[in-house]
Amino acid sequence: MQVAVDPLLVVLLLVNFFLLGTSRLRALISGSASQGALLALLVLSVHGGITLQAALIALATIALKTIVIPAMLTRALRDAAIHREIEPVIGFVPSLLLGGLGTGLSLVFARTLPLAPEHAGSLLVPASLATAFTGFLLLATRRKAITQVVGYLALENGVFVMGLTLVEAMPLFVEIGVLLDLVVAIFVMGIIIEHISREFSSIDTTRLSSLKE
Amino acid sequence: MSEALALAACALAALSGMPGLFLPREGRAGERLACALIATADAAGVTAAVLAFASPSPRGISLPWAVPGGALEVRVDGLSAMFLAQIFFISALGAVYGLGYWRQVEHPHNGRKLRLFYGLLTAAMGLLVVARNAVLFLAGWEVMALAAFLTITTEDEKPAVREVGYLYLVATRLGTLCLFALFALLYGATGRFDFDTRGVEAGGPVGTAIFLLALAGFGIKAGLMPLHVWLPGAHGSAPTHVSALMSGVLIKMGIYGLARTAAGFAHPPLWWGGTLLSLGAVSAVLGVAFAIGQHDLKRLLAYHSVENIGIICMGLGLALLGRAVGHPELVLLGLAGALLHVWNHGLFKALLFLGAGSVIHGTGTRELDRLGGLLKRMPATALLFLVGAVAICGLPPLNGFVSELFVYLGLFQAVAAREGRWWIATAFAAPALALVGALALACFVKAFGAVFLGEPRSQDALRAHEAPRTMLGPMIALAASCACIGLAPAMVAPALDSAAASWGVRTPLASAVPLEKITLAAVLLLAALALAAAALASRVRGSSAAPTWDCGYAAPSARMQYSSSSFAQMLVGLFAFALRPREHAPRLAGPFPARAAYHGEVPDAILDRLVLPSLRAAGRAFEALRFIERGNVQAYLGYILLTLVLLLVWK
Amino acid sequence: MALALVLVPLAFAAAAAAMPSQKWRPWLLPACGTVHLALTILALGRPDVAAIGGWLKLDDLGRLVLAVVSVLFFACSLYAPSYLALRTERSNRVFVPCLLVFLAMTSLIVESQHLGLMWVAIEATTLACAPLLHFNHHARSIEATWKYLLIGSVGVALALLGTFFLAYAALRAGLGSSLFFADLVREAPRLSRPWLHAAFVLLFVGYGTKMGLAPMHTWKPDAYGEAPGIVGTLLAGALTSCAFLALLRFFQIAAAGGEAEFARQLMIGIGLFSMAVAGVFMARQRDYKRMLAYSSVEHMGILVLGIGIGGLGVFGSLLHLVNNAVTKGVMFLSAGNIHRAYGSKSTEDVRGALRRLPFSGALFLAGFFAVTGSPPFAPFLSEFTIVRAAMTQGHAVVGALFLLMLAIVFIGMGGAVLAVVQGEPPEHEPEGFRDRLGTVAPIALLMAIVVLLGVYVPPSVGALVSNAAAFVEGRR
Amino acid sequence: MTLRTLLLDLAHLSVFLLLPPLLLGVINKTKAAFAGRVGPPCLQPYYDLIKLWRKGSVFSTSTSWVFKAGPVAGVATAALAALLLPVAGHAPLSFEGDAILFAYLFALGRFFTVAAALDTGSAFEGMGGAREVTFSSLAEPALFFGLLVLGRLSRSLSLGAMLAGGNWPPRAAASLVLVVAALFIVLLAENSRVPFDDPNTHLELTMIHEVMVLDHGGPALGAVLYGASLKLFVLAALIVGIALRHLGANPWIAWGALLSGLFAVAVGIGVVESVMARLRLMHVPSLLVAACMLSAFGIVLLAR
Repeated sequence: MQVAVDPLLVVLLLVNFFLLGTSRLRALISGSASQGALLALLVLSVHGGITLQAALIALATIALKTIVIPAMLTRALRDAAIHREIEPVIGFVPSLLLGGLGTGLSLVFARTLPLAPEHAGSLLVPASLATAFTGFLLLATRRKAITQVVGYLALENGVFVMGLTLVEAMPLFVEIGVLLDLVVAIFVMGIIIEHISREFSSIDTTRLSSLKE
Repeated sequence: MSEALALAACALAALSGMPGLFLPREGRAGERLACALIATADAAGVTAAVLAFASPSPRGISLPWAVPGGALEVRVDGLSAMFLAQIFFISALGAVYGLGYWRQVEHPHNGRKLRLFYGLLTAAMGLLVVARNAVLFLAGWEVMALAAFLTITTEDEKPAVREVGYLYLVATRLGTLCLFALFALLYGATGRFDFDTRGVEAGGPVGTAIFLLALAGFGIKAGLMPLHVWLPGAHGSAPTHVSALMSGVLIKMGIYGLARTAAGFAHPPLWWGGTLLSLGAVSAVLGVAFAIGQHDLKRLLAYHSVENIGIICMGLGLALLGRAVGHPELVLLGLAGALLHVWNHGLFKALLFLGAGSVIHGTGTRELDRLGGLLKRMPATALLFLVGAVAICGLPPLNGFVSELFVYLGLFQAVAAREGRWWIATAFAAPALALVGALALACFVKAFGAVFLGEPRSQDALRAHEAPRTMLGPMIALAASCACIGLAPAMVAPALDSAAASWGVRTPLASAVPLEKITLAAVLLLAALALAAAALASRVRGSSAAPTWDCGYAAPSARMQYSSSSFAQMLVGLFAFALRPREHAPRLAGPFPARAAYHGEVPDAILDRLVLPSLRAAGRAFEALRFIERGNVQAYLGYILLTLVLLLVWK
Repeated sequence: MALALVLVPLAFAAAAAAMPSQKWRPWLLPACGTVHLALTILALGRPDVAAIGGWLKLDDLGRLVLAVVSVLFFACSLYAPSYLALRTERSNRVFVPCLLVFLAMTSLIVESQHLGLMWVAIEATTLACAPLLHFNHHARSIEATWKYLLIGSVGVALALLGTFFLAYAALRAGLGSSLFFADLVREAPRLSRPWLHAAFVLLFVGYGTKMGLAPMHTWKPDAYGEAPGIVGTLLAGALTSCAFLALLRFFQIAAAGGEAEFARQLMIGIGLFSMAVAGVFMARQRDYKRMLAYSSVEHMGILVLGIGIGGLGVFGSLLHLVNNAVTKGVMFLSAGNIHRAYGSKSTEDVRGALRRLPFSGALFLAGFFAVTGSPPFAPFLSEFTIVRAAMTQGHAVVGALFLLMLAIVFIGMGGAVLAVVQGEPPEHEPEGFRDRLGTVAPIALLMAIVVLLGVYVPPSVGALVSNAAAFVEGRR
Repeated sequence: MTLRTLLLDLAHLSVFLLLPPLLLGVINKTKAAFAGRVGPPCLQPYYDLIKLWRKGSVFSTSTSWVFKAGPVAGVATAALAALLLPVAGHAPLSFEGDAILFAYLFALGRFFTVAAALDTGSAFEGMGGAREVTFSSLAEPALFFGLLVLGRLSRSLSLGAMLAGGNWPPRAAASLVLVVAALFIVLLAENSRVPFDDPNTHLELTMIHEVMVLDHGGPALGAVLYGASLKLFVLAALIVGIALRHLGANPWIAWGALLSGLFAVAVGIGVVESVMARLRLMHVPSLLVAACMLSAFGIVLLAR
């Protein structure tokens, strides 16, 4: 199963670029959902077999990241009645370029970090960093609240990939706790987005700038 | 013994305002009780000082105190006792004066608050002069600063009072922060938390830093030019008996700090004393020059505090010079001059402020150009104010002359030094002091003349009434003290000897200064005056009266009198390079010019042209930096990313 | 005992959620606060408090922070019923349980010895605070909540990444991946240095965001500005202390792992930078609640600066943790009262608080003096200790800059505070709010603590702090 | 106190109290001589004073006791200052620091003279007072620089030592010349003589001293005039004392030298007043600053 890890990570990186390049919000949510599925597969393949813990985590990941959260986001999208991310702070092409740069930097940076023998040559660390970076980029350059939530999800996914290397360190209940926190966070964000769209008739977060110096 | 008494006095003074808070707001019981308490406390404090003069205890009290770095170390030596006596003496007189000046029935909103913080202020000052531990000292220091702030802003409904309060608060805080650094450095160098500087090399970087920090930190409190910017406003705006306490006592705490810190350095470099001497001279000359330009009686008095602090610093600088060149008599004369002037200034400045308070009480104004002719309406106040004015000019036979004489003697001794060339650098000081004396005379003739002599310039002055006995009593006590020290300086010599012992000077003052000759000269002067007065009186009895001749002008009016501004105009013009006066002089043209009025004022040049503009510039620069928080969450997230990347790249 | 500290507030939270009465629900807060305080005192009295096989354990640092959190929550819980009685127009059905969950989660942070578990608890506090911030339900509070949530979550996500890096550092060193604090400290010298280094940076930025160190502080003014006073108190006093505790845990690991020099430099740099940023934004600040937020940024800077200086500085910093938390309570709660009485947060509208609210105004003013480090209030002792540490341990320039920043902050803050408390109050009175026992006594209680700690540090408190300092420095 | 010192003191007192008006007479006589007139007799000032003392007085309704205190202080302070001046190495009152008292006594007199002027409420007298205090503040440093030179040379702050001939180094002579010159200027300024003020002018707007005493009449004016002459006499005696300080301790020689020196000074003043015009008021400060510079330079010379 270990052999599947790197191909899966490459797909994950491709999805990152998809997230950076698309302007349609529905596609963005789908991309995020697919990342959830990829993560579940990665859990199984990294653990090198279907243990009870791996299965539970994979199941929870699929359930939450591919089904529950995208559903919540889709609902929020429907309520806000918008479809596209127009005029991001940084355009789509530059975003893609930056994303590429970030991925490259992640590869470079990851080389400075010595890997344990069992992960030698693996893409786990660079992919983790690149995904986190992508998430950050979405957060910092997109205007729509929903896109930012997707960015946050991508950031979490990157962290999650890093966590894949640490099976013993994170016992099951901590792992579940992390996932639970994520869901609650997205849930709360969803509620706030609902309030934003009601109060401001838009989910453009650059309009949220009455609190400033 | 004296330590315990001093601490008890502090505690009692701190609590003096408390009972009033629980008594009815309208009654007089609260203020009387507070006054009685603080008077008791002050009696105890003065007794403690006197005991310490008689037999300074070698050990003091030392108890553990459960705060980091703190210890309850208290000791009253001669130096402490000098200040202790002054604090409690003037505080008591101020409290009595307050009974008449700030009556609870007239100030129901802030009277209780004022008395509470007045007591606290007294206690904090008492504590800081006996404290021998840095934390305890700083606690006393800052409580004093805050209590003073709260008394200055007693009438915080007035915008001007709020402004000066803020300025004072900022200035005093800057000074306190310097002291933080000072004590931290001392601790680093000696490992101890007292004023003991043994082991610190005076000429080394730490010693230099300590001296400069002390100069800045204590100099701000003392109001040494150019760190005086808070002082004129604060003294002008506080209730007058608080001004008296501040000007007479509070700013001296800066002097105490300087004297106490310097006492530890047995071999200071020459430039320490030189710096202090020069700063003192600058402060004295410019202080009095600014004073001459003022229209506001209390501001005028406040600038004289800057002047007198300058004189005191000259004395201290002289003492340091004496140490640097190994000339013990110079140390004695400088220190005795400085410390006696501390007392003297406390006495006559408090007297003058209380006199000004009586004028405000009787007329409702403190504008010199609205007063005049009060001598006939407030004869007692006028006489007492005159005593203060003569004393502050350093004229015989009053106390100001004695302390200035000590400083002069020291300055002449310095110039007469046999070895080295350093003395030439001190040669400017005695003439500067003479200039200061002459200018102070000009200023106080102007003030006394504008307020008490001639004809009333306004209805307020016309309707003036004499102050009640509660206000006159303290003034009489102060005037009597001024006369006592002036006539019999030998009385205070033991106190000065005891204080000089804190600096390691063992020579008695009487061996360096002809104290009994001063008494003789003063008595002769009084006799000559009395003789001349009697002679003239015998000739002019039963003479007739007529309006002022005024070169034959037929219809003189009060508005034609020389005003205080016109009196000062020439001198202000001479010092215009430093004072930067503002004048609004109309240009008169044509045969029938329109009605015009001249107006001139001397604002504080350092405050208005240096401090405030730089603060405003800093404020603008800070506002320009606000673009980094424009409310854009994307940018905020970008900052985090940027920080992360930078930190990962760095190292 | 260890478990009870977490479970009791959770149980109260469940009860509050289930309770139907809007009127009586707030009274669960003082009840829980009292019980929690009692439990804390009991726990502090015992030498060893642990549960679930070492997952929860009260170590010396934990004891200190737990005491702070518990006292602060107690004071807030006393204040809450009177405050919520004034806010009958808003349902407190979410508010009260969230406060209780917040207490449970902070207790969990303090006690957890597993860094993953600690992370979960910290993220949980972030989420529990969101509804608290959102209590007012107007546009500005929505905005503040959104920013708080997004920035806070991102920061905490970075911290999780850092935590994983740390675990990987152990894995790389062949130590097996454990996230138990004690294991990591013990094995720290053998950890993989590059991983440790990167992990510390990530954790510093992550938990630094939570603490509100500049330049990650940007959520703070918005959140503190819009939060009810009681929430501001808990955020500025309790939550930041917990985030600081998390930071210290990783600092200990990094220091044990040979990264001490780097960590100290970073802390000194960021500490001074935070103070500078706070100073810049406090100058001419017209919103007194935002001003308090910047004051919090400043004090977070002081905390990490003290740690960065080390030695006596650590003691000073931990003492300051206590002092800052309690003083912030005074400031936020009294500012809340003033806000209520004037209906404005701008110093242009709010004048004469000393007259309209003699007690709150005086406490606000005293709190200002205290928070800026004036004797005889407690923060003076800690700030002075830090200066002393800087000057005696070869950081004279740092000490001088520290004092300069304190001066700038004082000037800025003084302007705003004096504008609020002095002068004649305006005619307009929106709600006729006046000081009353319920809204003043808790603040006075906190103020009493500030004064007490300023003139006398009881041996028990002193021991608590010095034990924690010894623990942080690895001497215990 | 021996009988001899008592007698000496009495002689000292009587000379200093009785002779001052004569000095004014000498000055006037000199001026008259320069103008080619006979002039009033040298004793004329005495006749004036006696006449004034016998007159009745009128006091302004604006004034108070301060108005009368002016002349009293003027006479009393100058008289006491006279006691401080040593002649033949002996002064009736002498102690370390008496030089300061000497200077400050005149200041005390000035305080009350100016206060008396302000007491009238007259614009003219206020103006005179303002000028008086302005110019004397500038004269004061010049006097003190001079005292410093003497103080350094004699290592004392007592006029007794300063005016007693010691073994001063020869290079001190240059300094002393400068000091005497500066003090002469101070003397002219302090006593409101030409070129600072013209005692004979009739235009109040240009006066200094005279305008301050416009309202004094009769005995009070007499006291003012007497006090002024006393002040002139004492200051002139100081200058003479400096110039002729090495004439030794023999009382007869010393007194003789002093009196002839005073005569010379009076003639000198008369000459100055005859050959110079009054300065414009705005130039007065420059001259006084120049006097300061002179005596300050005297100090600098000593630092060689």
